[in-house]
Amino acid sequence: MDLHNETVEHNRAEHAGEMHIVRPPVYLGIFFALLVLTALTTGMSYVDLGVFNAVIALAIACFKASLVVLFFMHIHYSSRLLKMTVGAGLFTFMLLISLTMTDYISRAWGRF
Amino acid sequence: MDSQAYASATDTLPAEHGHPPFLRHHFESVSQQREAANFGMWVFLLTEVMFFGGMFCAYLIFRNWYHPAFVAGSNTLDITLGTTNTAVLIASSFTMAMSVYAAEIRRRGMLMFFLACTIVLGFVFLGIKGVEYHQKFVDHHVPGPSFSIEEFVHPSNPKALALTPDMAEKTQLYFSLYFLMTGMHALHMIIGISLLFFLLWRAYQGAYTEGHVMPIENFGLYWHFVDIIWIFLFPLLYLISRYR
Amino acid sequence: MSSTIISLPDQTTARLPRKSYLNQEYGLKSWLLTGDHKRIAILYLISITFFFIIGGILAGLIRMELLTPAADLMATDTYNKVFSMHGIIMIFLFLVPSVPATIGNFLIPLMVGARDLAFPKINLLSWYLYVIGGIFILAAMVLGGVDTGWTFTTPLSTHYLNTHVVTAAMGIFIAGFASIFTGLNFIVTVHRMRCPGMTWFRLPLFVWGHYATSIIMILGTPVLAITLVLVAMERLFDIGVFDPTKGGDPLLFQHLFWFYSHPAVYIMILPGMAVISEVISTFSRKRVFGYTAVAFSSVAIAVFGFLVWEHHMFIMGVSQYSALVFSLLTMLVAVPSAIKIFNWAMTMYQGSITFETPMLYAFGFFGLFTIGGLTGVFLATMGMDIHLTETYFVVAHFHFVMVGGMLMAYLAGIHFWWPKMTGRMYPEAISKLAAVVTFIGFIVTFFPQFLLGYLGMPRRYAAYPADFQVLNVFSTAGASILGIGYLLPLFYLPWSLIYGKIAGDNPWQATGLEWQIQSPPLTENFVEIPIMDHEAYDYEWLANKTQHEVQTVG
Amino acid sequence: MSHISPVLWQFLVNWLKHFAIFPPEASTIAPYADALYFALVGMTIVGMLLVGTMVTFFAIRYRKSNHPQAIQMEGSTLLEATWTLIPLGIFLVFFVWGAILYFRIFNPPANSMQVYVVGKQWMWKAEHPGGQHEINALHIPVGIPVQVTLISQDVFHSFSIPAFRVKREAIPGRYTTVYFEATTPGKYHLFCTQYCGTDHSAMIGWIYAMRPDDYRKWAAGNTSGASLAQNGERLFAVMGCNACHAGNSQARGPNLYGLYNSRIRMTDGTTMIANDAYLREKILNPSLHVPAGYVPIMPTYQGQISEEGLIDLVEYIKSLDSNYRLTQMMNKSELNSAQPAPIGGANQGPGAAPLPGATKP
Ligand code: HEA
Ligand code: HEA
Ligand code: HEC
Ligand code: CUA
Ligand SMILES: [Cu+2]
Repeated sequence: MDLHNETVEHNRAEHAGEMHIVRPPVYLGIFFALLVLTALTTGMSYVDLGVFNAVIALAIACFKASLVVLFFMHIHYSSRLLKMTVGAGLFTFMLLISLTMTDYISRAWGRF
Repeated sequence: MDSQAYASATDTLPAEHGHPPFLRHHFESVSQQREAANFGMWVFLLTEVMFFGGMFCAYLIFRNWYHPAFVAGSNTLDITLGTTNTAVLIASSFTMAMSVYAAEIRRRGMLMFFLACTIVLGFVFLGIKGVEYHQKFVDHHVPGPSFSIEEFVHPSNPKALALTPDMAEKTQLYFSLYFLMTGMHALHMIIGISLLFFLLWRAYQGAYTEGHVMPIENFGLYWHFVDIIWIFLFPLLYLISRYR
Repeated sequence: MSSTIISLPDQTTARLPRKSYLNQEYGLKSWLLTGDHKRIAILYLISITFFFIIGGILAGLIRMELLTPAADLMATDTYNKVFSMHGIIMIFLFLVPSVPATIGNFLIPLMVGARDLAFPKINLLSWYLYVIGGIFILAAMVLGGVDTGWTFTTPLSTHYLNTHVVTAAMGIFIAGFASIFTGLNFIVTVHRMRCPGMTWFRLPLFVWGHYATSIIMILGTPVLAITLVLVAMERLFDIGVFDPTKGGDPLLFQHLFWFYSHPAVYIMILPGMAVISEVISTFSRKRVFGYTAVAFSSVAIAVFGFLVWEHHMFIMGVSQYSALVFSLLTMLVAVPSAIKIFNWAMTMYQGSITFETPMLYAFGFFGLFTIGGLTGVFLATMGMDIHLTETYFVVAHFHFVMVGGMLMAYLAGIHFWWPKMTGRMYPEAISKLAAVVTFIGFIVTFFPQFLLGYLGMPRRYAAYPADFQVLNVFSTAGASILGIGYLLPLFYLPWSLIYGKIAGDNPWQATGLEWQIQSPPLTENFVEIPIMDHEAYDYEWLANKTQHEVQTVG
Repeated sequence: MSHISPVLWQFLVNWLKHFAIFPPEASTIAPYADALYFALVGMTIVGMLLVGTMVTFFAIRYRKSNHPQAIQMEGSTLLEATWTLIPLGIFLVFFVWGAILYFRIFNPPANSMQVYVVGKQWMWKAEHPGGQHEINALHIPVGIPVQVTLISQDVFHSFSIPAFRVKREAIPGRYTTVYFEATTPGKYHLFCTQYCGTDHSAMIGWIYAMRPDDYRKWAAGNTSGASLAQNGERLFAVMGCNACHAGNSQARGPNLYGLYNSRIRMTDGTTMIANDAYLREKILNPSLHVPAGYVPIMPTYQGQISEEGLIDLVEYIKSLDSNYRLTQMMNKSELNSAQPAPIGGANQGPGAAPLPGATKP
C-alpha cells in the first residue's frame, strides 16, 4: 500500500516535505501590522479625500486581507494549487461585481 | 478476466500496517489525507466568498445609488465599538494562528490555552455586537414597521447633515444590509465558536497533538476567513465619510 | 444490426462476484450510514428517479391541461403551481444531481484510481441534504404549492404571493448545498486522489467534464443560496433590497439569480457531455478525436458560462450597452459546444462502430442537443430574443438541451454503466426500442413548441387563444409517447437486476479503469491501487492486455 | 361522427380553421425580424446537415461489419481551428445583426406618437395623450411610429405583440419603452408574457391597428374630455407644484419650461438628460439627483400619487417643451377637434396639422 507516487512527477512538488510551520514572531508581526492598519483606516476616514476615502479604505482592507491570507492562512508557504484556488475565488467574485456593474453603470447612459 | 480471483483476493486485503489511527482507509498516506483536507477547506472557503459576494454586490449598488443615506446611516454606528471589535477579531485570529502553531509543535496545554483565548475573544466580539444591535433597536433603526427616519431628517447632532425625507427613507436599505451582512457574519462566528468548543474538548483529549493537526488547521482557515469578511465589513459599514 | 461488441461471459457458468460493494454488508443501516461512494450513488439514483417520476407526472398534467385552449382541467393558479413544481423538481432535484451525483459519484473514484472520494462523510451528508431539501420542496407542494415559477421572479415572489415560497426556497437552498458538497468532493478527488501515473491528460474525458461541472457548482451555487436567503428575508422581514417602493431594485434579483442559473444550465449539460465522450469512444473503438480540445472546451464552457447570465434579461430593462456585452459573450460560449460536437463526430471517422443502446441514446443527444444549442443562439441574438423570449420557443429550447441533451445522455450513461453498477445486462432489444421511442416522442412533443413560440404563444399560460391549439395537441400527443419511452426503462432496468444476463467485467471491451475491475466492484474498488501506464482510450493497450495480466489493478 | 371523440373532432376542425405556423407580419420591424429568423433557421439547417451527415455517413461507412478495425488517430489542429473559427464567425455575424435589430426596436424615432401603458395584476391600462383610456386593448394608427412607455404598478409584466415582433417588460418603479410602426390594419394579439401570478394567462388583449382616419374617428369618439397633459396641469395645481415651479424668477424651484429632453447639470457635476424616467424620478425621489444651483427642498410625492397620475404630470411637463408639443399637440388637437376626417388622408384643413409621421414617404 505504500507505493507512494514514486513514478509521478506531478505529485512530487506538492508532496515535497511536511507543511511549513510558521513561527510565532511572524504571527505576532502580522498581528501588530493588522492593528496598525485598523487604526490607520479608522483615522483616514476622518480626513476628507472625496472619492479617495472609499478607495483608500478598500485598499487598506485588501492589504489587511492579503496579510491574513498569506501568513495566518499560510498561502505564502503553500503550493501553487492553493494559490490558484485563492485566485479563482477572487476572480469569480470580481466577475460577479464587475459584470453586474456593466449594467448599473451604463443604464444611465444615452437616452435610457 | 476472472472476477472470482479478485473477490477472493479481498479476503486477504493487507491490513493497515503501521498507519496512524486517524488515517482514513481510502487515503494512501497521511500527507495525501492532509493535503486533501486542506485543499477541500479552501474550496469550501471559495463558496463562502461567493456567498458573501452576493451581499457585497447588493451593497455596492445601493451605496452608489443612495450615497447620502449610506453616509448618514453609517455615521450613526458607534465607531469606538466598531474599531474595538475589529481589534478583538484580529486578536482572535492571532490566537487562532497560535493554536495552529501549538498543535504543530505538539503542545497540548498551549493549544488549549489559545483555543480558549479564541473562544473568549469570539464571545467578546459577539457581546459587543449585541450591544450595538441593542442600540439600533432603541433608536428604531431596525428595518421594519418600527423603523424611524426621524433621526436623519432632524438630526439630534447639530453638525450632522439633515436628509430630505425621501433620501432618509433609503437609510432603511442601509440598515437592512447592515443587519444582513453583520448578521451573516455573526452567524458564522456562532458556528465557529460552537466548533471551537468541540475542538477544545478534543484537544483536551489530546487528539491534535499527536501529529493530527489537520482539524485545527482547517478550522483556523475558517476562522481567519470570518475575520477577513469583517475586515471588509468594517470600513464598508462603519467608515463611510466619517469626516462629516 | 450486429451487437458483436458485447462480450458477455458464458452465461451457463458465469456468476456474480462473490464479494462486491452490494453484498459487503446488509441491512438498511449499512446503506443509510455508508461512506461508500458507490452506495451513495445508488441512493442518489433511487431518489432522483423518485423525483423524476413526480416531475414527469406534473409534466403530464401540464400537457393535459394544454390540450384545450381553456383552463378546464385545472384552475389557473393550480396550473401555475404545477409548472412551478415541475420546473423546480426537474431542475434542482432531478437534472442538477442526475449525472454527477449518480454516475459521477459512482465512477470518478474508479476512473482516477482511488478507493473513494476524498470526503466520504461529506458525500453522505450531501445525499442527506438533498433528501432534506427534497422533503422541503415536497412539503411546499403538499401544503398548497408554490406558484413562482422556477425563477422566483421578484417582486412577485416576495410581495405578491401567499404560497409557500419560503419553504420551497429553503428546500432549494439546502439541496444547493448538496450540490456544492458533491462538487467540492469531485474537485478535491481529482486533484488529490489520482493514482500513480494518472496525469491530467490521461484522465478520461468523463472526469474532465465533471471537473468543469464542479467548478460551476462550487462557485455558482452559493450565489443562488444567498439570493434565496434574500428572497426569504424580503418576505419575512421586508428588508427592501428587491422592492422598488423601498428603493430596492428587482433587477438585482435577476442578476444574482441568473449568475447562478445560467452557469447551472452548464451544470446540467457538461456531465451529459462527459458521458457522451465515453460512449462515443467505446462504441467507435477509437480514442476521442482531439482529446485535449474536448477536455479544455469543458473547462472553457465552465469559465465562460459565468460571463453570460444577462442574456436572460435582455428585455427586462437592463442597460442596452451591457446587453451588447453579454450577447457577444454568449456567442463566445456557444463555440466550445460546437467544438465538442464536431470532435465527437470525427471520433466516429474510421472507427468501428456498433449500435448498442447507449450509442443510440448518444445519437439522440447529437441531433437534439445540436438543435437545442443552435436555438440557444437564436435567443442570444438580441433582436431575435425580443420576439422569442418568454414564449414557447424558450420552452422548446431548454427542453431540447435539457431533456434531449442531458436526459438522453443520462440514459445513455445509465445503460452504459448498468453492467458495472449491477453486474447484469439490461435487455438489449427492448432498451433499443425505448431509445427510439424516446427520440420520436421527444421530437413530436417539443418541435411544435418552436413553431408555437414563433407564433408568439407565451409560456406559463394555462389558457391560450384557440389559434395555438393544433400545435399544442401535437405536443401533448408526443408527450404521451415520450412518457412511454421513459416508462420502459423504469420497468426493464429493475427487471434486469434479477433476470439480466451476467455482464462480466468488461462487456463493452472499454478501456477505462473502471472496466478493468470486477462488476459490481468491491467496496474498496481496487485490490491494490493501480498504476496508470497508458493514455485514456488506448484500445491497443486493451487488445494487447492478456487475460490474466492485470496492469491496471496492481 | 359519433365514433370520433370530441377532442379529435375539435382538433380536426381547428386544424382546418386556423393552422398557423407563422404569425402575421404587421409592423415595419416584422420583416427585419423575420429575415433574421430565417437566416438563423438557415444556420440551424446547415449546422444540422453538417453534423447529421457526418454522423450518419460515418455510422454507415464505418459500422463494424464494414470496417472491423478502427484506425486510431490523435486529432488535427487544422480541423480543430476550422470548427472553432467558422462557427465563431457565423455566431458573430448574428451577434451584430441581432444587436442592430435590438437597437432599432428599443430606440424610437424622435417624432413618434406617445402612448402610455400601465400594467397591473392582471390587466393592461393604456392611455393616449389625448385622454383616451382603454383596458386590455390598444388602438393605434398604422403608418405612424408609436412609442409605448411602459410601467408596472406591481410586479413585472411583459407587453408582447407577436404580430409586430416586439415585446418589452413593464417594470415596477421605472419606465421602459418600446416602439413599433404598424403596417397592416387589423386586430392582433396582445399578451403579457412575463409570469405575473394567478391570472397571468388572462392578461391578454387586442391591438387594433387602424387606418389613420379610422383611428382619428375612434380617438374622437372615446376621449374622456381632458388630455393627459390637461389632467397633469390640474394635478400640478392640486398637488401644489405651482407653489415652487411657478416659472418666474422668485420661484424656489427651477423653471420647468423647455425642461424635457434638455441636458441638466447636477450639483455633483454630472449631467443628465431630462427624459420621462428623470421626470418621474424627480417627483418620487427628488433628492436623488439635484440640479446645480438648487437646494433639495422639494418634498417627495411617493405614495401620494398613482402611476396614472405620474403619467399625467410627466406628460404635462413634457408638453411644456415646445418641441415635444409640436410633434404631439397637433395630434392632440386633431383628436379633440372631433371632426370626421376628410377623405384623402392625414392632411386636414387649416389649423390642424398632419399627424406626425403621416407625411413620411
Ligand atoms: C442544459 C441546459 C442548457 C444549455 C446547455 C443551454 C445552452 C445555451 N443556451 Fe439556454 N436555456 C436553458 C438551458 C440551457 N441552455 C434554460 C433552462 C433556459 C430558460 C430559463 C427560463 O427562463 O426558465 C435557457 C434560456 C436561454 C436564453 C434566454 C432566453 C430568454 O429567456 O429570453 C438564452 C439567450 O441567450 C439561451 C442561450 C443559450 C446558448 C447560446 C447556449 C449554448 O451553450 C448552446 C451551445 C451549443 C450549440 C451552439 C450547438 C452545437 C453547435 C454546432 C453543432 C455548430 C453548428 C454548426 C454551424 C453553425 C456551422 N438560453
Ligand atoms: C430536467 C428538466 C425537465 C424535464 C426532464 C422536463 C420534461 C418535460 N417537460 Fe418541462 N420544464 C422544465 C424542465 C424540464 N421539463 C422547466 C425548468 C420548465 C419551466 C418551468 C417554469 O416555467 O417555471 C418546464 C416547463 C414545461 C412546460 C411549459 C409550461 C409553461 O410554461 O406553461 C411544458 C409544456 O409542455 C413542459 C413539458 C414537459 C414534458 C412533456 C416533459 C417530458 O419530457 C416528461 C416526460 C416524462 C414523463 C411523462 C415521466 C415518465 C413517465 C411516468 C413516470 C409515468 C407517469 C406519467 C404520466 C401518467 C403522464 N415543461
Ligand atoms: C417646496 C417646493 C417644491 C414643490 C412643492 C415642488 N417642487 Fe419640484 N423642485 C423644487 C426644487 C427646489 C427643485 C430643484 C432642486 C431639487 O431637484 O430638489 C425642484 C425640481 C423639480 C424638477 C426637476 C427640474 C430640473 O431642472 O431638473 C421637476 C421635474 C419638478 N421639480 C417637478 C415637480 C412637480 C411635478 C411637483 C408637484 C407634484 C413639484 N416639483 C413640487 C421645489 C419644489
Ligand atoms: Cu402580467 Cu403576466
Ligand atoms: Cu442562459
